[in-house]
Amino acid sequence: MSNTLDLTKVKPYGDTLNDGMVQFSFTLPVPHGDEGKEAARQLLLKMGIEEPQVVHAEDLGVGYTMFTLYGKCQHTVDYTSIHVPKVDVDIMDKYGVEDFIKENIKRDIVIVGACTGTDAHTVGIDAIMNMKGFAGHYGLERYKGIEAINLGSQVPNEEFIAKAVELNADAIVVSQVVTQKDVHIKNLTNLIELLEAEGLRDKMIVICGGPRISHELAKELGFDAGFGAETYAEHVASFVVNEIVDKGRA
Amino acid sequence: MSNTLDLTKVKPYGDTLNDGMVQFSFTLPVPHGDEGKEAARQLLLKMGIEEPQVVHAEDLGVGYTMFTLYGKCQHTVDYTSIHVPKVDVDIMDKYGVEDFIKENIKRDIVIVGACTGTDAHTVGIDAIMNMKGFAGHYGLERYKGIEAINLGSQVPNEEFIAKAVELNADAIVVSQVVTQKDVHIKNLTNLIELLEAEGLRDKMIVICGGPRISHELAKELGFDAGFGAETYAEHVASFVVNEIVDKGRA
Amino acid sequence: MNSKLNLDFSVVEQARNSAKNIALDIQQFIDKHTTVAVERTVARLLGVDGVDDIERPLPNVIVDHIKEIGGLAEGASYWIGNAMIETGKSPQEIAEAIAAGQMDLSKVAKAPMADVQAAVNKVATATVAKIKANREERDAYLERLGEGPRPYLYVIVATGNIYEDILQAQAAARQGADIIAVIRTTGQSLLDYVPYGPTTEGFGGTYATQANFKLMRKALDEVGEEIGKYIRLCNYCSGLCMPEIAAMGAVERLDVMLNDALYGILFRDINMQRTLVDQFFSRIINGFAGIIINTGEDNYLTTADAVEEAHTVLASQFINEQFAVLAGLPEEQMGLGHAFEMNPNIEDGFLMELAQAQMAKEIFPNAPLKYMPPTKYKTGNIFKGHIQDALFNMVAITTGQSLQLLGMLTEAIHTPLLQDRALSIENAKYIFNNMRNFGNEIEFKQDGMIQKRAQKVLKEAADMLVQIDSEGLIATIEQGKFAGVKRAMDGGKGLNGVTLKADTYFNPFIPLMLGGAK
Amino acid sequence: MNSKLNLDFSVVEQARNSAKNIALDIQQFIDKHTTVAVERTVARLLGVDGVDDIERPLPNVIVDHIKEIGGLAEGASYWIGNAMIETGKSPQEIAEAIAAGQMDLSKVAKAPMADVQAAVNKVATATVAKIKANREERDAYLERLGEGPRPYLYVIVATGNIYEDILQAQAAARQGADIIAVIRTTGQSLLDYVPYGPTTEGFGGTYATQANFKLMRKALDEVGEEIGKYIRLCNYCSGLCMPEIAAMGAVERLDVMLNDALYGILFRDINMQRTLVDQFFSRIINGFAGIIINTGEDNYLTTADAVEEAHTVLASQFINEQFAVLAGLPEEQMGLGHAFEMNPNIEDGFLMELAQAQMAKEIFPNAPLKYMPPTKYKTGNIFKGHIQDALFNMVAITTGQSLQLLGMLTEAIHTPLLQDRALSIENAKYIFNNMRNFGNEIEFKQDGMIQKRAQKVLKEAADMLVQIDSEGLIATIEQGKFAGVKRAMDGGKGLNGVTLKADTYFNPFIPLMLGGAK
Ligand code: B12
Ligand code: B12
Ligand SMILES: Cc1ncc(COP(=O)(O)O)c(C=O)c1O
Ligand SMILES: Cc1ncc(COP(=O)(O)O)c(C=O)c1O
Repeated sequence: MSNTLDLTKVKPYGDTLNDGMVQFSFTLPVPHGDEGKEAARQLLLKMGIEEPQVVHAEDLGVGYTMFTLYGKCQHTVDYTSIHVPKVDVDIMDKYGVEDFIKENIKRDIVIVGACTGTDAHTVGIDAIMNMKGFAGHYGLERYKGIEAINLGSQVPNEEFIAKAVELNADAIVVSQVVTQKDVHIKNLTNLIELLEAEGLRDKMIVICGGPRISHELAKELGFDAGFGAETYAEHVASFVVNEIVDKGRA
Repeated sequence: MSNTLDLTKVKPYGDTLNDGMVQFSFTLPVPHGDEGKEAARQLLLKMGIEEPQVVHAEDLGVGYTMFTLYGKCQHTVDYTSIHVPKVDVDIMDKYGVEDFIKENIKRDIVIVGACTGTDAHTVGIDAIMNMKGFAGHYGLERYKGIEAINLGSQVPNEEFIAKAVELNADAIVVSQVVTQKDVHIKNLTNLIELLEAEGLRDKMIVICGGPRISHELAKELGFDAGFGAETYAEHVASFVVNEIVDKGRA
Repeated sequence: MNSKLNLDFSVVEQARNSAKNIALDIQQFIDKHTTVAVERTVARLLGVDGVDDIERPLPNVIVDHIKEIGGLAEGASYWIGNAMIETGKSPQEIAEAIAAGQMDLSKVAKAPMADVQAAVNKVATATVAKIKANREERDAYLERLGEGPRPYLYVIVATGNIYEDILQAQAAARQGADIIAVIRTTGQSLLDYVPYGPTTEGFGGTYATQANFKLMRKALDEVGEEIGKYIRLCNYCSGLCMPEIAAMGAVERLDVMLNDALYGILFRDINMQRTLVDQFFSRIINGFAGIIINTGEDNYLTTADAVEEAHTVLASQFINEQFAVLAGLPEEQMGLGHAFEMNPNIEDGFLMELAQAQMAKEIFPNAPLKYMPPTKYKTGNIFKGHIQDALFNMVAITTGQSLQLLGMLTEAIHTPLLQDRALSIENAKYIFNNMRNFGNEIEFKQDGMIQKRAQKVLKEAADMLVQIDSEGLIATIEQGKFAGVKRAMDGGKGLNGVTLKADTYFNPFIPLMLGGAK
Repeated sequence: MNSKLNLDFSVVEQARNSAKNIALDIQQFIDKHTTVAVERTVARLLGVDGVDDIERPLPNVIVDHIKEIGGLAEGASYWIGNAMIETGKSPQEIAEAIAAGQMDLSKVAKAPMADVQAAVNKVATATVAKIKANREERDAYLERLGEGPRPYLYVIVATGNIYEDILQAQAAARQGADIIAVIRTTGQSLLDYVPYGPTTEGFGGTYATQANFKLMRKALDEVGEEIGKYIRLCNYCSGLCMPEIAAMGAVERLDVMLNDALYGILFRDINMQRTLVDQFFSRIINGFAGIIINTGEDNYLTTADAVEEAHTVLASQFINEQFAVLAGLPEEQMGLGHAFEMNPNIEDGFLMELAQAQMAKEIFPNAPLKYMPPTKYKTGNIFKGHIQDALFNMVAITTGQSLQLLGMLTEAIHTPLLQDRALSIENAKYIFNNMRNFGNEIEFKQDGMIQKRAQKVLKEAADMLVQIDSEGLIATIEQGKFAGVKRAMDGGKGLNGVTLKADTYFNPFIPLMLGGAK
């Protein structure tokens, strides 16, 4: 029989348990040639990879070389001890959320959303906020008991906050898609700082989302929750209504 | 201006010097989910990769998950100190080799080749040995002054050696293409052991080749030289004729 | 014309006519207005450049000043020309004097209009000659070095740092690229000025500045000499500085410019009045400079569905064509945009896409169509992404596209790494060569899925154009019929930069450049 | 038939006739001979299985013994049948007794021939019934669970360890594979016996043993139930144990078997007399068991050039077809092999490949063609490799291939990792779905490159067959006309296992199985 799997010592699997097989691809700023290949191999050795094998090397035309390698990873991970922070709430569907509001909040709640900073990728926030929703999941606009206002794209943080105050928002939800040079981190941090400076941070639920956002990252940055790929309106709604009740803001 | 490149501290290049960017792809024997992604990230952290990012995770249907990640390698390699052992001979073309033999060896030399063990991949050895050659480079059979005998595929080491002795070979050249479970290492090691046992090792030049063979590996295994991808007949011929002279066997 | 799709060309004709009416209707509005961006462009073309000590570009300084004194309706040409006569200073010196607070144009004595025009015309003629020389220089390069076969391999660089961009651009050229586009940083399209000098800090792109244009042009000329092929340079003249960047590009010999008011309206929420007026002047410049424009219809399918909304792309192309015609831009420079944004999970989706791409080619046979890669349905699965791009390349070579904006396997992840671009170029070279004559060697089944798809999209586009013609373009946009995005006549950014022209308004560059070099 | 390639079917007819003559010529030789492998197969089918205490398979023990006593010409059936009558033992008991040195068949008294035949036939009939039941079980599965659409997604597992293979096979089935082939370890084809029991140590493949067949069959039946689709199992009956493995496969309900004497001759240097005789019996078994055979013409292009030598593939397919016909194997089970081995750097290479694949389909319309992926021009560039496979998948769906042996992006590197196979299945599913009806929707230009290429290859193949017909197949192989490999009539491995049949020779399975289940 095959070796048995030890989840406390998980290794990559190529075609045999614990063979450690990993594929790598990268470019080094060195010329194409045997020395370049050796440099690529050495880099893998430093990563703790045994039997590194350069399977492809290609001159990129500016004295740099692209490599593909395979090698056997010697590190292991203890899968049993992994704990990933997750948005800790039971996800209700649209009707569930609507009933919850009727029963536990007993008033319309206000959620203001935008794609802030220089980011103009509205498809994500629209997916959450707009009537139409996304992939068959209606957006917040269509929820009874929720007033959802989507400010669209490239909204400066100051304007965003002003609007939230004006509308008396229970929750503000921000989308960030562009992440190059960590521009999203800067922008999200700035939002929290502004809220804190104006003494608003604890008055509303603050949420962010986007394809490179995780709940963990969001918490680190001072948000109440973060949502990544494959989020739908019901996830956000379930979280918001529960928070409103938990924080006694019903 | 761009940072300047320090060849003693080379790092992978994504789109900015020293950003360290590397692409990884591997499978872990753990289920698809957030914990699996975290396991993949942790593995990269152990490799010394900063900001590991899971960009794709896919359930493989047996409780295993395939991942693609990007991350920033923190290791550097000193390119200036790399020295790769290479076959140290000036490569002559066919005519050069033929003249060399006429002038310095003054007799026909005999080279016996085969694809040994269970390996049946003859295209490589044929490329080196046969008339036709490969990619426009004639094979050894066509060289004046070289008698080239290609024994073909799946030749047992014992038979191979016996034939070499019978033909009074100056050099024997072996091809190994199948490398799964290091079967080539076992087979090549066995060849050297047999030669040594019979006291033949120092009587002939022993060479191996194949897509996963390097000169370095060949030397480690006790061969005189090893040739990898993109080898042609003239490489082998240049090496053999020089060795014959250097070792005083002309 | 022999249609492989069996298209009814009378429907094409009718659609073109509707589009012409639509464009003429807007042109009436355009002709009556000018904008701060148009006037800054005039200032630039008259030689105003540089920044003041708080980094404000002098073209802004001078036009803001004109606006303050309530003189925008007369146009920058008038005010600058007048001051030239009265002070003997050059336009640049005038701008510097204003920046230093040493000149107030409203205080300058008024010279006779004819003298003002003559003075301005003299400077303008010199600038126009320079642009014409650039155009001739390009022709000479093309003559001497030649160019790659079509579809051109068109790749972007987007590091944010012009020097890294240069490295990447030169690498791409050596790998086989024909066109290098330097993507702009996020947000630049909403800046109401053009930043100055070489820049090294952008997000998702590099600032479009004249210095950056010059640096990249030089780098591409060098690598082009080396590899024996003219390498085209592309940038973006859309957004609030549309005509200014067109002017900068004309001066620095760019070859391709993204240029589309509709894109700015829909995707950057730029005010429609503002950007339609800006677009007219920018296209005159592009047309004269021999620059191929790229329109942005491909973007529609990043928000709308490629099956349901394909006809909106075609309708918009017809309109963009007519706007280009009115600005004197020849067909050979109309890089109308479309895109391979079909959901890869659709059964026979490839056939539909092939039909649409072939349709675009048959309807705009002389236009160097810009074909955009799959982006929306790219995922982090880079291996699948690479195949999506291969299918895209197949459609392009099969249907004879012109400007092939290469897809990147990492589209859903990051702006292209050096190696991503290399793989992408390799992908296109492989497919283009291995399938070179495939399009010539196949025919589509009479009344089959492919023919019917194209016929249907054409019909829907023609119908849509009839309706736009009756309702007006503005109402159509207000209803969200393009890309599912609604924009109001008075909404969006930049409206306050729009002014009715005075009777005495003049812009010497329009007569000098409209309709190309004579 | 309506040819998209405008093929001249009279040329096809003529080629088929030449091939028939060629096969009949060889069949004369075949009919006169038997081999150790054929006789071991008879022993197996009569129920002999297991190994002795030095791990020698009992079928070898008994046949080696028969050979030693000079009785091979009479056939194993005779000796076993005779001993059954005289000793009352079962074939298995007889084999065990021989292994234990307790029986010498030459010493057993001779029963009348009619009795011997009757005794053997009784056992044989039971085995044949079992095989027939397997065939019916397969049909029942197909009826109940159904199967994937063609082209079937056919993938290999090759870990060397049957248990890892099972994991990988089940994963592949869940990902969408239709056929799982367990590749054999290197070297097994040259073993003159079939190893015994479950095995975990192979190189580049896993031993083909009956236990391994059984384990994998069970695993695939399980996963098939779960996903609601019958998963076919494939292995290799070529090499020195060709008919034995066919028998094992028939008993364990394999569905597909690589099976080709020409392959063994050319690529494994197996003696041609030996393997042609073996092949005949193996095909009778495969035919009866409802097993699709796969021939090995694809391999020619791994050593010979796909442009220059395409006609040799076609010529060999014609011959293989006729060999199959003579063994009673129906067209629906003739998985003739061909391959996408065109150099990817050839301009319009795709068109040539498309022509060749379409040609194969039109010439063998009822045969479930096995189409092999690019292997020879795969490199360590896995990204490019993935696109090569995408083009291969395109050709397959466009030309209606049946058994699509999926290419692996890592072909030039290692036997497939779990993830390589997953990506490969994803590749095929994407292309097959997205281009499902492409082939139906396009036509090839009259007398264009595609049509002409196919016509040329057909013509060359027909000419080659005429010449083979006049020179004989053996001389053709001796001249190296297939795959550039020369093999002599008396060269290669296994010749000493071939014997002329005696007049009294009989093999009950030939009459019982030839021409399928009646
Ligand atoms: C469509 C698109 C555009 C369109 C945007 C149209 C529009 N109105 O949104 C256009 C063409 C205008 C565009 C322009 C640009 N783009 Co763009 N674009 C994309 C593309 C192809 C798809 C994005 C998308 O719509 N995804 C679909 C939605 C539904 O997914 P999503 O955003 O992840 O949202 C889901 C979750 O993340 C989550 N979510 C998202 N937000 C929120 C918020 C909350 C509160 C919650 C709870 C959940 C949530 O829920 C959503 C539904 O499940 C991506 C590439 C790709 N395939 O991902 C590039 C991409 C995002 N773009 C990119 C770039 C760089 C640009 C430009 C900056 C390029 C340039 N310099 O010109 C410009 C400028 C845009 C700007 N200023 O921001 C990069 C970003 C690189 C990076 N990581 O930084 C990408 C990755 C492409 C690339 N490889 O270069 N783009
Ligand atoms: C063609 C081929 C075959 C043909 C071989 C035909 C023949 N007569 O050679 C056939 C179809 C028969 C075959 C069968 C198998 N193959 Co095979 N095959 C290949 C393939 C597609 C190409 C190899 C090739 O011809 N390369 C071209 C030659 C010119 O290159 P080369 O061998 O590297 O030689 C050059 C250099 O290396 C060097 N060189 C080589 N030898 C020597 C010797 C000397 C002395 C010198 C100086 C230089 C030198 O010079 C040559 C010219 O530059 C590769 C995949 C690939 N694309 O690489 C798989 C591959 C090699 N095969 C493989 C396998 C596993 C098999 C099988 C074992 C599968 C099976 N279980 O059935 C069988 C059995 C073969 C056996 N017993 O060995 C694996 C090996 C995996 C591994 N790393 O272990 C590969 C990589 C495919 C894969 N991914 O699974 N194969
Ligand atoms: C016409 C046009 N302009 C500009 C852009 C780029 O966006 P930005 O205006 O933010 O630079 C695009 C993007 O694809 C476009 O199509
Ligand atoms: C007909 C045939 N038999 C067998 C094989 C496999 O090789 P081996 O005989 O070494 O198992 C192949 C390989 O592709 C083949 O085509």
